[in-house]
Amino acid sequence: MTLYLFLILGFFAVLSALMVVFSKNPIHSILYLVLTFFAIAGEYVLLNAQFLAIVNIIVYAGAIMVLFLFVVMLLNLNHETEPHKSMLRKLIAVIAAGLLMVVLVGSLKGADTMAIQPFSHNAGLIENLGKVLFDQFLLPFEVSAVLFLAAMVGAVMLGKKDIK
Amino acid sequence: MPIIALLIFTFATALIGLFIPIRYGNRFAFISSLIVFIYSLYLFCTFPITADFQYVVDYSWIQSLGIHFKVGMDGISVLLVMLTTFLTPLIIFSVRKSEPRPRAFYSLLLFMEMALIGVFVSMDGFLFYIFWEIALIPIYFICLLWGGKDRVRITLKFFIYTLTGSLFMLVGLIYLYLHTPGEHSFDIQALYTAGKSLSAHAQCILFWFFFLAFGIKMPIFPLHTWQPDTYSDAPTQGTMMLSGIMLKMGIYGLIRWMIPMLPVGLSQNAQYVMWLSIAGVLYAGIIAFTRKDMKRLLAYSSISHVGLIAAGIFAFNGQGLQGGIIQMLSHGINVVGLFFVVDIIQSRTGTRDIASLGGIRLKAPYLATVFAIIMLGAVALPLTDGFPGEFLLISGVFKFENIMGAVVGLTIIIGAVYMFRMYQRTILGETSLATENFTDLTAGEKAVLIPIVIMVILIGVCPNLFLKVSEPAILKLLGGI
Amino acid sequence: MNTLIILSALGVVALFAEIFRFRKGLFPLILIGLAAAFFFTAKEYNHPQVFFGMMNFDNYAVIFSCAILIIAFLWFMMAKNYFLQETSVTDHFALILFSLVGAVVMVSFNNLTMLFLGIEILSVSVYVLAASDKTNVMSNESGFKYFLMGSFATGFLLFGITLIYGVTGSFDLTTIQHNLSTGRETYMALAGVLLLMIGLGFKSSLAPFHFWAPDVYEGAPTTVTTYMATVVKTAAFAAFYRLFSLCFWQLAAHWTDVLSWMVVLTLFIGNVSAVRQRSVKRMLAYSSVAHAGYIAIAIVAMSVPSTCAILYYTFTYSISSLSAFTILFIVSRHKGSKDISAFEGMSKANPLLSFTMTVAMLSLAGIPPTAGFFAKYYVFYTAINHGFTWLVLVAVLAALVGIYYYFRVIIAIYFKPEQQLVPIKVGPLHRTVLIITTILTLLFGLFPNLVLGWL
Amino acid sequence: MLQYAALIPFFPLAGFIILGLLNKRLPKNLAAVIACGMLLISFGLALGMFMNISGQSQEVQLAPWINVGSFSASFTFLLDPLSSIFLMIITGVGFLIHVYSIGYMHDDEKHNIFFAYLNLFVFFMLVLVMASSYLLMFVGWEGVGLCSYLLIGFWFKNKAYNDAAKKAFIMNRIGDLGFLLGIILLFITFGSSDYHTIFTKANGFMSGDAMITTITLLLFVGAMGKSAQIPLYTWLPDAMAGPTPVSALIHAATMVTAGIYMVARSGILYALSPISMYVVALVGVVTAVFAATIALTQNDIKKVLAYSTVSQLGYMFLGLGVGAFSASVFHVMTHAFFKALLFLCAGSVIHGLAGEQDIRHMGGLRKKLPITFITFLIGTLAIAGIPPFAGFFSKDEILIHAYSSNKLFWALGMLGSMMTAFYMFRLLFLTFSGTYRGDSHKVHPHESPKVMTVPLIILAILSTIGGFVGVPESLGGTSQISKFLDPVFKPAQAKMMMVEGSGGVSEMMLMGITITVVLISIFAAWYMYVSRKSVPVSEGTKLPFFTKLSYHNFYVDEIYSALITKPLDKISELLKNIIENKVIDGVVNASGKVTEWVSGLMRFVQTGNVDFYLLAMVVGIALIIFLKLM
Amino acid sequence: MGDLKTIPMDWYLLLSTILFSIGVMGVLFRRNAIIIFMSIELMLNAVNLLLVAFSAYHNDANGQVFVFFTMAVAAAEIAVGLAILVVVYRNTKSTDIDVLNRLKG
Repeated sequence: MTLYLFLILGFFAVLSALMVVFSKNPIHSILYLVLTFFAIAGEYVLLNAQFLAIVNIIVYAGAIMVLFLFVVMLLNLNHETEPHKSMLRKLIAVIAAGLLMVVLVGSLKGADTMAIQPFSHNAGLIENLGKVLFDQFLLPFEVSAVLFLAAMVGAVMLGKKDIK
Repeated sequence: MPIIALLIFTFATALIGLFIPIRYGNRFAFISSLIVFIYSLYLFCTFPITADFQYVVDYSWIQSLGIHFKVGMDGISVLLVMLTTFLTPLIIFSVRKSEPRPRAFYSLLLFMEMALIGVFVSMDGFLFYIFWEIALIPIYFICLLWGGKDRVRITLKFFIYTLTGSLFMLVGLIYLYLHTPGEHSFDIQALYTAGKSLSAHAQCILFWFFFLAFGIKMPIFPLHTWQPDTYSDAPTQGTMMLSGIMLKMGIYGLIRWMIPMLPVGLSQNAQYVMWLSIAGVLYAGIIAFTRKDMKRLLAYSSISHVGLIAAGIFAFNGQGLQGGIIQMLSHGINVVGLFFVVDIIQSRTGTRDIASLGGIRLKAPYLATVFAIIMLGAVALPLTDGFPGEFLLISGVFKFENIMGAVVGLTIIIGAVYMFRMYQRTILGETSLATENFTDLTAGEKAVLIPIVIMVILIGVCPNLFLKVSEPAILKLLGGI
Repeated sequence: MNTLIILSALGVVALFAEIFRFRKGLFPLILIGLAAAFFFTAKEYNHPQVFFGMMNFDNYAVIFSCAILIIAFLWFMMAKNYFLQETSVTDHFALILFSLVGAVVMVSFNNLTMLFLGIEILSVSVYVLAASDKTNVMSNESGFKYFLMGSFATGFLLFGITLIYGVTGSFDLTTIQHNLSTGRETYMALAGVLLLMIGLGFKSSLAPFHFWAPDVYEGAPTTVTTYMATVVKTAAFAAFYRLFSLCFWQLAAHWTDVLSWMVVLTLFIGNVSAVRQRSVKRMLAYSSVAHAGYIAIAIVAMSVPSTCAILYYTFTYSISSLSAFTILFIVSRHKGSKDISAFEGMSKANPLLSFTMTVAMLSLAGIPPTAGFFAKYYVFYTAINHGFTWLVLVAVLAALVGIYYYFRVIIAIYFKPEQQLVPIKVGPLHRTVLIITTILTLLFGLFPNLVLGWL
Repeated sequence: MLQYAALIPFFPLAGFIILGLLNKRLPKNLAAVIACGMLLISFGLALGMFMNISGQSQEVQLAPWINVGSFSASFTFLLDPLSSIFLMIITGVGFLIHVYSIGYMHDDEKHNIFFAYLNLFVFFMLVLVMASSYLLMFVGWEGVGLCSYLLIGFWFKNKAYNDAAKKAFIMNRIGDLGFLLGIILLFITFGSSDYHTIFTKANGFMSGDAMITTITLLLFVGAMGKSAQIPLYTWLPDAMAGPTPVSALIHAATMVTAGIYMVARSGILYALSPISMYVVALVGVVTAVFAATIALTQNDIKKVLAYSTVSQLGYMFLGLGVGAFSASVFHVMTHAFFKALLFLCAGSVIHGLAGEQDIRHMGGLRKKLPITFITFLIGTLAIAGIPPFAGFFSKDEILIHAYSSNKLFWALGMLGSMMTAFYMFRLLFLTFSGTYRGDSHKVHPHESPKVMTVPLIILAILSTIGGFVGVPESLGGTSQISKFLDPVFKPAQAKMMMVEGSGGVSEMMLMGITITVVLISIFAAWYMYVSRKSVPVSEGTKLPFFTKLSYHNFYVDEIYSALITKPLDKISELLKNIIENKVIDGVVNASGKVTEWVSGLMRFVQTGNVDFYLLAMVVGIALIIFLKLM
Repeated sequence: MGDLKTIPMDWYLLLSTILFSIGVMGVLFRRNAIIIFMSIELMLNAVNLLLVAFSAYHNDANGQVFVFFTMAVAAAEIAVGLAILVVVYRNTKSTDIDVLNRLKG
């Protein structure tokens, strides 16, 4: 049962990911990306990481995607302004990425024969995560504050118009 | 300690020279180099004639790597230090007053003297390499700042060329260092031990690494193509430094570092390198036949002479080595004299083109005489300084292999041909347009040339004065392998 | 830890300075703060401390932190004037200080999470800084390229971390090392290691992941380029080496050959490409790529001396680069051009600039008695010691090519007849920076123990 | 007494130093007096030594020179009969020529330098003959070469003279290389270059030893250069460019005989090598005949004498080659007398004719220059071998030895002496008999001053009576000279086991043949040039084939030039332009060019397009993982 | 495979590798910077998925915590990235990456 679920979600994820790449309209791409994120969130649930699944939807599908949409609107890119690459270069891109995939898959496949029991772990429960995050990972957590600060300052600095 | 004094004094004067008022620049540089000469003369006169290193000073420098600041002099070093300190004041004195940026020029010369002395006294491989490279910097700038028309290209070529060799030497040195027994060390003895313990194959490879460095510096055919260009484009003092002292670095390196470290490498490759050297003797000599530019001609003659020295040293017997050493001295002295004469001619006539000169003897008999004497030294006439060296070298090579000796002997004919040609076309004959108003030597010029002439004859008549100093060291070297 | 706190606090103070109109006093405050940070960091020398299992302030971390702080200190002195003309000085300073936090994290991490965060903090700040000359398209392009490729590379880095986690079940370096040594699932682990190598190779601009470097270096404001070539590079290599020496040395047999080929490629591309550059800045960018190749040799030949080699090389390289970039900055501002012709004939009117530039170039070219020589020497020594003589020979050839382009600058300075004898004005801060860097370059060249003695 | 003899060379050296340093500051007369005086003192000492030597040999060590391990050479002089004879010749004839030069060079502006050079030459020549080792001999050997160079090119404004000087030096150097290699081989074989050591050790070698043969042949190469033998003879005729006293002293009386001295000195070694002996004799006799044929047609008074010198030197080598060492030395002596005389007479003629040297523009000078004529006649008789003049005895002794050794050599020798008589009398007749053919308006022939004629007279006397010291036993003489030299040559002769002479009767017969042949030649010359008054045709007219060949020195100079000089210059240019510039430097420069070129290519790789960079990264990653993990 | 309740680790690996590669392809395929940024997000998400899978496999919360940080980083990066993009757009009026090729050679 869970296996089928995994497969269906995986199929959706891949399909919508492909659509992200192939859609001509950026808005469509964004929407497909949201779809992908949902599918991936589904996989998280499958792995008993409900909290992450929710966070994924909130952060990615919610915040980041809105940011994207916002920028697209801001820059008025909703029409098809993008001059497409020549077929050759697209072909090369596909081949290169395919090559990478084959190589990666090839190198990882058969690396081990482990299996996962979905829904059987409680590591992903919010309480566990909280413990780990604020105990072991307190320092990274705080350091990531610096990261956000830097990103914020940076974004603001770049975004604001210079008063000349 | 005396060595440290020499090094520090030259370095300090080089620094101070930068800030001396321009008017006193020349005097300051000359006097300080003269002091160095007198001091080293004192060292030379009191030098105990044994095979051991004297005045050894040993400071730990980079402990973690076993690198020491270790200097000392044996009979071979002291001669070359003497050569350096003898020639430097002359070279400094020969600088024309009209030279732009004189202070920097003098300082670079003094700095170079320091580096050269350093090369000749280093007893630590790393230190040797540092001095070896440091010596390159001042000469590079001398050529770049005061050189001729095409100096940019030529000096860069020169620099990269020589650095190619040195970097390979560096690799070789590190390799040897890593094979020193026990705690790794760059000490000369440790490197000797390390080198000798290597397999024949490794020795051969290292041999070529080192050969590249020393062969380029000297230069040995076919690694010489930087040299004629550089000699002819560098300012005369630079050329004097290069040919008079700097190329001795290469030969010294052979004797002090390469051969004792890699005896098997030498014995397996001596054939090839000697043939190369000999080829260079003939090749450069024959090319010198038809050179029109006096400096270029001398440059080729220098290659030819150095080829002979190299062949003698690779032959590795008493005659060859001793001949090499005495020839280093005499070649240094001759070539400095000759280049100075060319400089005088060029400064008077504005040309070095042999074809447009002539009849100088009519106007300047002193110059003609001095030139003749130095030239005779260069063509190894007996009782001049060239002869003992050349004779010993040829017999050293001959002893190694008859055919080689016979072929390399051709140098005495070839040398005479190009030298006499040049002399005849520039000094003898009728005056030309360029030499019509030629004036004879000034007092200053005489002051440079007369010591050289005296040395030409002194070495020719009493070579023993110098040979006996290096003899124990050479014997030790021969015995050590 | 103190270092991190001080640096973060300084960053925040810098932000507030904008609000409280405290700009004038900010600069000295930062210098004092950096000095304090240096002091507190140095105090931890020989007192290794582990924080939450996340950071390990061992001697390696302390010394690299100190090195980074020294370079940053000099960098601030160099960059002050540039930023004063911008409206957003405080933002810049804050970003730099935050990025320093990232750098310190990168040299002291004990957990892949920290490594990742450190890299990101540093990168994000530098992405912004590279693009910070907003009206300049070059700067935009530079920031954009850097960002795009950087985040792309981050993906691979993450993939690598994930695989390592998958194999070892931990992000902790000690555990990873322990679990890897039991030899489980080497295959996937190796893929992880390679991907990490690629990610870090990108940050330290090893070929074929170097493409961003020349463009970004050229486009970014000169001060930012300087920062990238010095602090960022040092931190990147420190992190690279720390990770690989602590975790992956058992697998060395599997990845050294890949890395060594990357080194060869880097040396080749970096040096050869630099030959034809007219712009000194771009030339220095390529040279920076080339130097990454030399430094990486020490990682290939991973052994005890490698640590010293990397420390010495990155540190002295940073100092020399700082000197070179400062002069470039001064000259290009005066002449309005970064082209090599801007340097022509400046020797007579500007002895200080000429001399310091010469020393910097000699050092970058690796000529004794400058520090650059000993750096190369030490790297070569490390490599030969470890049996990588062939790699050294390649490096030697590359170094020869290097001479060619470094000397072009020297030649330009000394050779060409003076077009204009107007001396270029050098501010006191710049003067101080130049004198300090030059003295350090010579001093470390002659007495490498001053740096090496600490490790 | 003998100790003082070691000082002999130093007087001329002192003279050189004084004259050289003071040069123009010295009045001409004083300079001349110093120069001659120094030589006179030397001559006095040499004479004293000659008187006291009586067969001893003694070494005087002065100073060490080069010491390298077992190898050592020192400044040591050897005093023995052989060197004493040479000392006598050098200082004696040298002194006369110095005196003569006072007159000859009187008006030259470089008068003082000339004497300085002459003194220096004498010094080196003395070192050469007094050396006790081959290496020291080499010092003198090269030294005289240098002086010869300086003096041939004395009038350095003239390019041709300079060329001649350079040619002389370089040709000598070719020989010197052989000599030098010989010395090195001696060192390697005997561990020393001292005569004493070598000759003692040589006793242990078998006759025909290959090493000895090599050594002797190499030494002989040196001798060929210095003594102008085929094929290294062409410098000597050109050397006549120098002032005539120089030609007399260096290129006739002393320096050119150094080769003979050296071979004679090495007698023992040569004795051990029959092949070398044969080569020496063969080269000698071929040169003697060949040079004589050239001399037949020359028109320059000094050129004739020069070729004659080459020819006479050939005789000396013939003598050496057939083992007649003392005869050769004897001939050296007599030759020094009469050839110096002839040259000085020629100088006197040239002086009298204000520089004219072409015999086609002379004639009838007998009246104008009586002393010169008479002394020249004596010299001619001496060289032609008319008894009782000096040349007769020495040359005959050589021919007799040649006869007993190889009949062909003797026959060639006869041919040579026939030609000698012819060309010498041709010269004599064309110069002194008949009528003056020059431009009598411009030139007024006159006899030379006393200072020049007195040496002529003294030399004429010596040429007349000089032969009597070696009158062979077959003519009732005592052959004093060979007795005097016996201590030196005995060991060598013992090695050779030569047949001593070929019996008195036969000797008389050979002498008879010689004299007859010579007289016929003289008659032929008289017939052609006095009776028929034929004069050599002027330049440009067509000459018979052989005459032409002979006149142009068989085109040897041209052949050398075409075969050696010009190709070498071509090779030089070729090496420089092709090998040096294109190949060796080409490779070096190409490495730079290729780097730049590749650098240019690399710029295209850095396209500036992010997607290309990303693609490269992806491909790189894929490649790395593929290579490592698949 | 047998048990429907267990999912082989390989499948997760495969899925995330495919997603990752699609992200890579997107980066290479498109010229619009925004789409490229999105593709990069896709890559990060693929990695996150794998992390979670490994976390589940190891039954270890660390992996999931790491995902937090990845998300944080992604957010920060994208914020900065879009800011840069806006700046670029202001100057070039385009989001086409091929327009940005002034720096080259």
